[in-house]
Amino acid sequence: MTTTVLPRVTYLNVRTTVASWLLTKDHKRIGILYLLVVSFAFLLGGIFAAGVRIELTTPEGDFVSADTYNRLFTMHGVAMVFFVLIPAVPAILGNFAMPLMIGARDVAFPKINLLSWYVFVIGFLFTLAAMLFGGVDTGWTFYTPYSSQASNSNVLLTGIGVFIAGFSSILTGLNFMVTIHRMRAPGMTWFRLPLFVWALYATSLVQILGTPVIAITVLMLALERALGFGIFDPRLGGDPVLFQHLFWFYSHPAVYIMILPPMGVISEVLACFSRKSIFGYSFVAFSSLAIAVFGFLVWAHHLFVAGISPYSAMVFSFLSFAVAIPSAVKTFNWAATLYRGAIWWRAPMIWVFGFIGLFLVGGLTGLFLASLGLDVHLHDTYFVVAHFHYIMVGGAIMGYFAGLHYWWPKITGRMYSNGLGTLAAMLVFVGFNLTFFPQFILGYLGMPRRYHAYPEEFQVLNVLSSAGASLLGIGYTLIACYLLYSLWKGEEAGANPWGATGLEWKTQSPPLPENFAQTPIVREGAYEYAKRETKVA
Amino acid sequence: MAGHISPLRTYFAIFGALMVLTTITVIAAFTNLQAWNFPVALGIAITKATLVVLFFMHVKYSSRLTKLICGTAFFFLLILFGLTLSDYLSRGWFTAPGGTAAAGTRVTIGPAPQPAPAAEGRPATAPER
Amino acid sequence: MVSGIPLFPEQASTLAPEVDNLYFFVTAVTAFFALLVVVVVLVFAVKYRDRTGEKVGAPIHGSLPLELGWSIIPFFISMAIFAWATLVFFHIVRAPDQTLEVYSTGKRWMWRFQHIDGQAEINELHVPLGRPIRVIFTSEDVLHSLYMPAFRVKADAIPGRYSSIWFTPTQVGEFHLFCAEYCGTRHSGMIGRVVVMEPNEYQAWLSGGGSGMSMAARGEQLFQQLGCVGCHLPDGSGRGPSLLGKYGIQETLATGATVTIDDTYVRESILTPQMKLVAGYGPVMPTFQGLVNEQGVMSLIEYVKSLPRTGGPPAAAQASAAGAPAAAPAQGPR
Amino acid sequence: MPDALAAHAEPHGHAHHPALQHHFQTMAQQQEAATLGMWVFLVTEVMFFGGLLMAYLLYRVWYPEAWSEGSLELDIRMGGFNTVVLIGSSLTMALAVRSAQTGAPRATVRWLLLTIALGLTFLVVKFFEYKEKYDLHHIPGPNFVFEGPQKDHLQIFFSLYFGLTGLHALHMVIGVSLLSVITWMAHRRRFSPEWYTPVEMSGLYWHFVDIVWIFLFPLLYLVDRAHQLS
Ligand code: HEA
Ligand code: HEA
Ligand code: HEC
Ligand code: CUA
Ligand SMILES: [Cu+2]
Repeated sequence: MTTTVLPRVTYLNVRTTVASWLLTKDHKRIGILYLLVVSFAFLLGGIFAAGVRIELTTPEGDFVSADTYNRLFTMHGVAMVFFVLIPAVPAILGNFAMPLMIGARDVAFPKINLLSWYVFVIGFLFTLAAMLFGGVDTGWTFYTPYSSQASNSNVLLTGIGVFIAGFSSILTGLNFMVTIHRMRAPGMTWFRLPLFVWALYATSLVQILGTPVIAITVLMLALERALGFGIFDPRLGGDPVLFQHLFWFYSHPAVYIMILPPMGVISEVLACFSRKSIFGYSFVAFSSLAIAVFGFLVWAHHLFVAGISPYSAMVFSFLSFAVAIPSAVKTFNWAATLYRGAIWWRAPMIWVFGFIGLFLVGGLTGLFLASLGLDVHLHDTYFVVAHFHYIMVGGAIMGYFAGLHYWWPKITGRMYSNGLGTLAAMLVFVGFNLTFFPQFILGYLGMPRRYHAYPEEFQVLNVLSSAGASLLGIGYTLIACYLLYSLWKGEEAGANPWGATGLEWKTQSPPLPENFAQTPIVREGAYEYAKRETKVA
Repeated sequence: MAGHISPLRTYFAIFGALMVLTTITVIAAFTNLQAWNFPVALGIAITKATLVVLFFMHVKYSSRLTKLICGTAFFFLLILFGLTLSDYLSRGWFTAPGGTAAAGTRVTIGPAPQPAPAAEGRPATAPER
Repeated sequence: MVSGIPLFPEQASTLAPEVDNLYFFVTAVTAFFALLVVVVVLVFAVKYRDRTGEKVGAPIHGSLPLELGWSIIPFFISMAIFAWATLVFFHIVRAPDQTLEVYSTGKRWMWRFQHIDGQAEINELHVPLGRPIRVIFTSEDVLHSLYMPAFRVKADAIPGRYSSIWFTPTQVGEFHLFCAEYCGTRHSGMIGRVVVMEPNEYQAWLSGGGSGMSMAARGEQLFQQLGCVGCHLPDGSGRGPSLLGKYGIQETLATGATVTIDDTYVRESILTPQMKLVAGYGPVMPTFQGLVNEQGVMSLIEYVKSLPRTGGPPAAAQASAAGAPAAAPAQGPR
Repeated sequence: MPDALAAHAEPHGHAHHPALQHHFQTMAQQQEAATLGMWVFLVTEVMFFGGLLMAYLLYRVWYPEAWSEGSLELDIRMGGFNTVVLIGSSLTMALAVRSAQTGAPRATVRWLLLTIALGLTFLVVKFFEYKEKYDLHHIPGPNFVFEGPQKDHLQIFFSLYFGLTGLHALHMVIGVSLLSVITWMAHRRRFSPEWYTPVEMSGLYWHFVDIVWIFLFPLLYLVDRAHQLS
């Protein structure tokens, strides 16, 4: 079952020319292509974040000018949201692992898969160009009329970039949905699917239904800015708040594009390292779908003080609470999964523990924001900033790293240092809390977000936050170091180093170009650890 | 490959029906139906679209999944329209005692035209495009 | 904690304790759940730790009662939060009847406040202690948001329409006033202070500065200068309807719809009069766009508000209720 | 999954259709995947138009006068003619698919060519409509000209008119190009009753574009004509 020598032919070494990579239709290689671009975007976003945090160590705006600061956080948000978190888990880990997990030879449309990478890169290049030629300063939310009339930064170029990258996301979603429907191996019924696949399915639903709306919205914004259309122009009687409705119709569900796949990763890793079936499999599976669908009903909770009708606000608040329930179900099921498990503390699992703690805080503070009476005070303060970083960095990025650490041996055929992996997870956890917990306090004190300079009494907390950010930076750099090192000096991993179930562990590491020598036939559910002696290679 | 093959008759019949409906919708547009003009026009358009979907696009003979997907598109479109309008149409309801709207509410709803004025005589707000 | 690190904002309005109580409640509930999950996870992780990686876990697949329990209980708890939060919210958005009104416009990057007695100030707002204040505001360019953390109130300023916030200060002192909606370069400089004063000091302050002309008076002046008075005769015999006592009532439009005559409507009537015609009148009223600025519009609104229901001279604005020196009594249209 | 035994699955066993891609097991699987993919794509298209339609809906509710005035500015004869043309092209497209299904390549090519011709007719008419608007300075933007109190709102109307019809026309252009390729393939006898997926897929796309127009016509050209007449 396991090979201890690196296999001869793998998807990595069948062909090694640059062209063979750039023209590949292999989902595994495309996953790696995404990994490269996304890591670069993450580095870039991190550098912008560093700029933000340095500026905020002092109350005066003395490190960079106000205009530069505004560009920094905008580009940070744009890079992190559209070019890191939305593609991170689905396009990197999903692309790599999902076809393996369902026993398919590839995704349904390999050419479209490659195309979506190119589309993504082109979108990214536009955005990069916008950044190089002076940046954007609208905030990642592009609110009109500022973005359409007042801003004199590269809104158009960035908008085009986001528009194009959106199509990449749509194509990936489409591809995954069809793949999951049509490419499952014989015997792989819906309720034998690994939960990561369920999560990706739910994600692709959101990508398909939501992303086109942001595309058209950005297009309208572009027409307004470039040609003087008047759809959101208050001087013509247009409603700037309509832009916000359309923007959040996508962007709220988009936060679930960011969190659902990491949630799926968590289910995989948790099951593997507790040596147990996930508690309440079908509830966890359906809660993904529920989140995807209900996620479309709550968008105006970003608009509570933006001038919408209070009655409508009430409806959206109610629905926001409702959408928290499926997340609650997931959380409790994860906790219950640990009960009477055989918990093996390996690096991926440590990331999972971190995820649970931080996602919890992030999700629960979402309830503060969903509460109408509190959101009036908290809206557009650092409380919101802390909320979404807890979910997006503490939750989603941690989940992404859990997955990367989990599948790394499969992707590369090499092991990294477990000790360093654990250390990095703990560094990031501590650094993270130090960075973002003070921001909850700042937020309740009333410090508005997107502020280049702030009243003096907020300084101490901001300094703490900046200190934490440096720790965070060290943690991430550490990951990059030992993972890169493992490529070169890492031990050979073998087909199944974690003793995991799941088809992806059935094939060699790194897998064959065509995934499986023979199409697998599936006879049981995804996490049947109990039925067998786990053997760790 | 076994796709459903409809008789030619069906296609021409559907085409005929579409033409008739087009004529009806034009006639209806020139008839004063009070508040009903818009719903009627929309109703006819939906009927026409349904015919195209069912027969030209063969959904009538397609799998449940295909039907489900068509339904999904329609459903989420309604969510977009419905929930957004839930804001716009209820903005007028909220009126504080004393007759003034609070918290940024627009005042009226319904058939009344809703101009949003724009002050021109304001100092220095030329957009810097 | 180290002294000097603020952890909690001042409570300086009647709304603040309401919001804070809610905040404590939500904090308690969520802390409970957070601790519950964290403790459970940690206990299991330690208790069932397996250092070899070779054992397998117990064959447990789930439990329907548990699933139902942990969906339904959180649901009801979150509904409790929802209900409470919504109550508080409606207190925040629904102003009481008798408020002292202050008009404001936001523009990049300052706030201009206009008291009905005529004083205008920039990035500063003086208000008396213990009276409900309502700030009615709009924006002249992009979105802004008027935010006073100590009072726990905030609303976006949107070009083309009026928003409002209200609060009753309960503490004398100076408080932050922020722009909370990103509006460009000096967004973080669009800040100021709210000065809450004892009522008598406030009176002194009011009489101290300013043009000495109340907004209603200024509005009346404009009403004359712009020639409104030529059409809007008090007895309704002019080309336009009489505006006496019109504010706050329902008006029937030519389209058959009704509107409440409020700030936004009066504003629209002045700037885009042809858009909503009053039943029985032709589209003769010219637009005053470009002839009157935001402050002027607000003054005109204040003037229309001050017009009494019956003939006679208008009650000298609500300002007198504040004990303010009666504004120069504004005359009704001749 | 311990018992993930290797399937027999002789993927490259007996002779299979040349169009079968290597990662699919059977033609049926490949065909189902393509159909599903196309439908899902159409869902994204629906949502894409949905954003603009939402804006349309809001301003129609807010500014009914401007909407009826704007609608009167549009040429109902051209719009009506185009409606007939486009529905006709949907018919010819459906017949093209049918010919492909029944293995009649010559008929397929003929129907496809007719469809393309009708599509082009639509675009030409659309061009003249746009030109007229251009001459009247009804293109939204700084040079927008319109007499009357509703000017500003009419600009919004025309923004949405151009947004919606422009996007639709773009889809037509893409559709015509797509059909040209398909026609060429049909001409080369690439399709058979066993495999005509591309014809069917472009058919779905074409019908979708037709449906969009079925909505745009009454929404843009037929607003409230009756009330304005009286
Ligand atoms: C991955 C991203 C992500 C995720 C998953 C979420 C999840 C949630 N978010 Fe968040 N949110 C953002 C990213 C995210 N958010 C971003 C980026 C912004 C700001 C955008 C900007 O303005 O720039 C934002 C802003 C934001 C706002 C607007 C704030 C404002 O601007 O005024 C609101 C308001 O309701 C909100 C609510 C919620 C809620 C209720 C959830 C829920 O889904 C959370 C559900 C999870 C839990 C509740 C935890 C687990 C449950 C339990 C342990 C059981 C106990 C539960 C109960 C008692 C109910 N979020
Ligand atoms: C995925 C989303 C994401 C992520 C990961 C982050 C990460 C971080 N964010 Fe960000 N943030 C946003 C999304 C995100 N943020 C969004 C959407 C906004 C709102 C923008 C707006 O208002 O418009 C925002 C705004 C925002 C603000 C508020 C600015 C303001 O309102 O004025 C602040 C302030 O502290 C901040 C800080 C940080 C910090 C310190 C990190 C740190 O976690 C970053 C740490 C990372 C590094 C330092 C990079 C170093 C990494 C390496 C060296 C490894 C290289 C790796 C490889 C090559 C494999 N962010
Ligand atoms: C040429 C005549 C004329 C002038 C000058 C004029 N108005 Fe009017 N006004 C009208 C007419 C006619 C109407 C009713 C039709 C309509 O709503 O436009 C009206 C309506 C109004 C209304 C709505 C009243 C209601 O009952 O709903 C307000 C408020 C108003 N005008 C304020 C003003 C102000 C303020 C000015 C000066 C800045 C002004 N008008 C100047 C003719 C005029
Ligand atoms: Cu004004 Cu921010
Ligand atoms: Cu949200």
